[in-house]
Amino acid sequence: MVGLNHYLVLSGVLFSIGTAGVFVRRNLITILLSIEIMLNAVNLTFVAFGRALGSADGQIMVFFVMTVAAAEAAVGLAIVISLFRHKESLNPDSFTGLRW
Amino acid sequence: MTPLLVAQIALTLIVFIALLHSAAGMVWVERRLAAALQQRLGPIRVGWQGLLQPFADVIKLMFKEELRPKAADAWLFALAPIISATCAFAAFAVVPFGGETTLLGWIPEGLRLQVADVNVAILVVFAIASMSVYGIVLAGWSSNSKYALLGGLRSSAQMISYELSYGTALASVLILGNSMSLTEIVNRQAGTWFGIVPRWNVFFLPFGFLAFAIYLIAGIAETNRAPFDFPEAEQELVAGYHTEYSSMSFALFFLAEYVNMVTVSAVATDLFLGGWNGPFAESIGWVWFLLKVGALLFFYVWMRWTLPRYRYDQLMRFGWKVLLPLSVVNLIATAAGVLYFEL
Amino acid sequence: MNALLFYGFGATAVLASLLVIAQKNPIYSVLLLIASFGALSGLYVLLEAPFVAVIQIIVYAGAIMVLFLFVVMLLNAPHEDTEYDERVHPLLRPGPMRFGAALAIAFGIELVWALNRNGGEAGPFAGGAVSSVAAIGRSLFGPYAFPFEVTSVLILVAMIGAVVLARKEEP
Amino acid sequence: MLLLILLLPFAGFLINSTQGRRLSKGVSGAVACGAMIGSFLLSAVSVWRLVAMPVEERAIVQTVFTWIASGDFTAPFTLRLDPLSSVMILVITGIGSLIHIYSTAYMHEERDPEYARYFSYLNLFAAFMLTLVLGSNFLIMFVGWEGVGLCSYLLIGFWYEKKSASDAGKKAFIVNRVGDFGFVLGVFLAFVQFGTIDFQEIAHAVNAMGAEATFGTLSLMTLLLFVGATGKSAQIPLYVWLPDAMEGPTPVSALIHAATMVTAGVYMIGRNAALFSHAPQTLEIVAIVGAATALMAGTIGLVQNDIKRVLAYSTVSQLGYMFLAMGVGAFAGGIFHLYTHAFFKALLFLGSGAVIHALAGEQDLRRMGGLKRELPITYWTFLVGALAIAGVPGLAGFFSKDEILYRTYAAGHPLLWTMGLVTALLTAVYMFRLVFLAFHGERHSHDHHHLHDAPAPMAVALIALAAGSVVAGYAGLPAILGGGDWFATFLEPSFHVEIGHEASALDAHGLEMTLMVISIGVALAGIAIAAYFFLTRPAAADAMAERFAGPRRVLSNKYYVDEIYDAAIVQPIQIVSREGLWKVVDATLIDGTVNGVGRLVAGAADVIKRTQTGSVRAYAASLFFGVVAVLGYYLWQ
Repeated sequence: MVGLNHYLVLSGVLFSIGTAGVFVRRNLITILLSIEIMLNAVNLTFVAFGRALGSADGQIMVFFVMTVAAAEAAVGLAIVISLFRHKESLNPDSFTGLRW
Repeated sequence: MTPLLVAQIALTLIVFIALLHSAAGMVWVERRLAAALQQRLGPIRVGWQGLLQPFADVIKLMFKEELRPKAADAWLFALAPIISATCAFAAFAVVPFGGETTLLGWIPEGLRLQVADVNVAILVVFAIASMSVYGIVLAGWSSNSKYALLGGLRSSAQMISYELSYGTALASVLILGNSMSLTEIVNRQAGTWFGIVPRWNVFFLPFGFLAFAIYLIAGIAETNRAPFDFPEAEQELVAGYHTEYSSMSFALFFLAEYVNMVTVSAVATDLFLGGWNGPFAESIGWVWFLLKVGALLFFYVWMRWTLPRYRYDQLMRFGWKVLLPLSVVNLIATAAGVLYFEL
Repeated sequence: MNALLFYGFGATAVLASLLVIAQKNPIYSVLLLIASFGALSGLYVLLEAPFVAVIQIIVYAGAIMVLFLFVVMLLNAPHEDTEYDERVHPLLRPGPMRFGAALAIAFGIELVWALNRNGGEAGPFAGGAVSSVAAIGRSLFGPYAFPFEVTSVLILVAMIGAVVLARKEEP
Repeated sequence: MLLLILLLPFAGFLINSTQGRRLSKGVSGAVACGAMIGSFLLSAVSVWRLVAMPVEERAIVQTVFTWIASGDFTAPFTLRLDPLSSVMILVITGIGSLIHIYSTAYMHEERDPEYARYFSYLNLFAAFMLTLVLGSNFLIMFVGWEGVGLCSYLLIGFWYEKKSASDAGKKAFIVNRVGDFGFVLGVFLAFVQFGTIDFQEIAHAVNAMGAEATFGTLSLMTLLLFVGATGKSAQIPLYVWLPDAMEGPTPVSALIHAATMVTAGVYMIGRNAALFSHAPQTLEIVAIVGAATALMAGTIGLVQNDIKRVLAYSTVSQLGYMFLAMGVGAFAGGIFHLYTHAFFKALLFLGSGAVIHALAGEQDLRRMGGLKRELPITYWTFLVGALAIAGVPGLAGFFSKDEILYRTYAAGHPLLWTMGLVTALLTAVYMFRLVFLAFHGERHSHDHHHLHDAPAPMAVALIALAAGSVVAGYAGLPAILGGGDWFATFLEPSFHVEIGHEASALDAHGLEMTLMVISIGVALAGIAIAAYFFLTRPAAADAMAERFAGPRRVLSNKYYVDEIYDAAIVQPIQIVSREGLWKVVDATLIDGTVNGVGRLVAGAADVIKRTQTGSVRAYAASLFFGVVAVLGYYLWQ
């Protein structure tokens, strides 16, 4: 039977995939997408725990996470656009001019 | 196989086929009506009164060559019309179009005239509507043509903008209906006020009517119909996002547009016009439903051939600065009204 | 039935997510991510949270992902630059980046290890689920009213920030 | 109800300040006037209801909300209408309405947005002034107190493009700050002493105590409050802003700097009559300051040539009277004078405004003259005002001024009485000098061929105020003239004075009569002197000026007070700020510290920056490495 642990393992795998995506991709948009994967993995654990504990709190946390994700996507993409205007590139490693 | 299951499957098939034919029918209706409005005859040669014209069109489209621009993205180019059509059909699945019936005692449990009964039906409609943006955007992008791309970008901006008002108008009805299930919302609209005025949400003045107006306007924009048909504005963009499409994939877009119209009208009927409520609703409720949907569809066509197209900036300004504030105010006022009168 | 659906949706989600980070073309990444979200939405239905499932589609697939798609189409820079710039910092060579990927894998293993070490609750869910929208709404506007209101401010700030950032410089 | 009284003008302010740019003059003027008149009607109804109550219970209290509740300290937003505040709101809204009406004509040459801005300030002022008088505790009063100060600043500097006007506004604001500082300290002390800032509770608490024999806490508290009053009500030493405030539009001078705001200090003392009457030392000071201010301002007023400045010094002088009354414990007398003064001083200002309006901005008395024929309405109403302020029997000023002088004498202050009497003489002289110079004699300037008398809205206000100046005094007709002193009786419950302070009601009708005759004589003498010097024998005036050139120069320069303040306060502060605070403390110490810290960080960063790649992913990787390591460590255990 499928139980809490199954969902948690699935979530862990998704989170790791997201993390790996942040490191291996060299495209700002894909990196943002990877972050969305990580957020969704966390959402899954919230809902799963909420189901296991019989409480609505897990689902409510998901709404908050979604709000934050929406805000993050909006601001992140706006930054991506203005970066792209400057350098015609989406490679995060081409924006190192602020390091010192 | 219980009779209920058989009936359910049959119902699903009937709805699917009916939707297909409604699209064909709408093409004929639209062309004849447009002709009437412009004082000409329209298609009358194929079949009686030109009734077979849509089928002739379909046959013609089927035999045309399937063209694809060389630089197009093959996968997405093929996927886009499928998404469009799928979303159009899927949304109708949760729309109820009649009360419970036993089919003359054949099904004792009672059959709901609805493909799928979901308790968050309104949200499902909304979710699927929001997914249908992808069909158009991908079609526009994958064609690798500037007209198509512009059409796709325009339409996605337009649909996202009007989705807000659309959703807010829906929320007003949620408050009035106190439920997310379309069936329950319809059931609450049974009966009359003062014995004459039906208890339809649209007559719940002024909130219901305002919500209805907002819903219709946003719905027209959502389905990319005139006067908001920017994605395919012929004069500017050749044919917008489906410029590069031909043959059956073009037909799918066409189909999606008309099915979307039907879905929006059907949802509007359920939400605002009392669904299948009317005299003798127990036996012929679905007839009332069809009549109301038909009236809304007529309104759609009428609008298209009466009003000129807006300019794009006007469209955006109207959506964000007029419609959205209005719908938000209406939502708040509805909530306040419901609280105050303890409805 | 439920188990079958779980494995189906789970596999879809994992596969789609893997492909998201394996794609070179961001458009495909976005579309695959939508597929992944669809699978997650199915999982939410299995977890008896239909409201979250629908909201997942409306908000993530219907709004956030459209935004991504929009930006990808707007920038029209589908392929990431793979050529390697010699002048970059020593720490930025591909080697260290592979190290990052290895870290991610190690982290996944650790998580699974941690879950299994404590035995975990392998059994099915015991208690009842809260799936009614009314209950969620009551929670959201009751004990969570303040955070809820704060998120509206957050969204407003994000919106203004996005407009300011993405605006073209006026000459 | 009470809340509505002050919300109406506030609504007018909101409309005119936010929508004023889009409104035409007619609309914004109508909004402002409508708000004020509505407020006046509401006030009248409220007062009517108040009067209908039995005497002991005369108070309408409305608690709007609890504003501050912190520990022992609570400050509810409570409005309280009692006899004292009812007089005030009637004066504010009544005269305020007339001045609003007057302004619609007076300000008509402004551009539309400016016009709306003017009315928005005026309405805001009314709202704050009503807050001040209706507030039931010090904090609410302070809100109004500061608010009217703000509006005063805004309106004095209304023509902000004129340097002198914006300077005058700043001067008023800064001088008021000095007073407000004292006021706030007084309030703090009151809270420390009584544990409350509610007027009623303080009055009850203080009535349980005896009068302070020596200079103690109560005296200090009241003295600090009085410092606030000197700032707001232009008394020595903080009166210097009021004459400069005449840079504002004339109706503003009439409303704010004559009729209402400047009387806030008097009102405040009246409101805390119980407190003040328990601090006889302070009362002594109040009386002396009041008398000295009255005399000093009167002498300065004699030689001013600007029509509005004469009136300004006259205002300062009359305020001095009110404080004199407060100081000798004649609280009702002071408020009575406040009330009559509001009528005739507003009238005089509006009359002078009509003159200025007719002469297209000319304010110099020496260039006026002979206006009597051209401006009949203005002349006759102005004359009524001048007679009233001079103390001619039968008019408003006579009753109130006489009451104050009598009470001063009765309280055993013959010296102060003499000063008051001299001031009364001076008042008559300078007022009629003004009348004769402006309205009689020959026309000096012939630039204006067609002088227009006051247009309808201005005429209405002038006539209404003139009527008020005639009849207002009969509300407090003293007993010996067959009246019942109703005004004082009506006000008495508001003062809560439960100390045998003014029990000096020596049955001295004969004395009162004598004093009355003396002051009538003085008033008539003053008018006669003015007539002699400025009407019949102008040459004699020049001769006098020649003979007393020294004192005259001192008076023309207002006793050099501005110069003394500049040398004693402004310059030292500037020098200390520039040489000490800026060059030493700021430039060397603070900047040095800040720059030193900055340099230290920069130096350290120069070393550490080598590890920075500038790549987000590298940073994320290092962060994530930590996560994996920590998690791994705990799992290992």
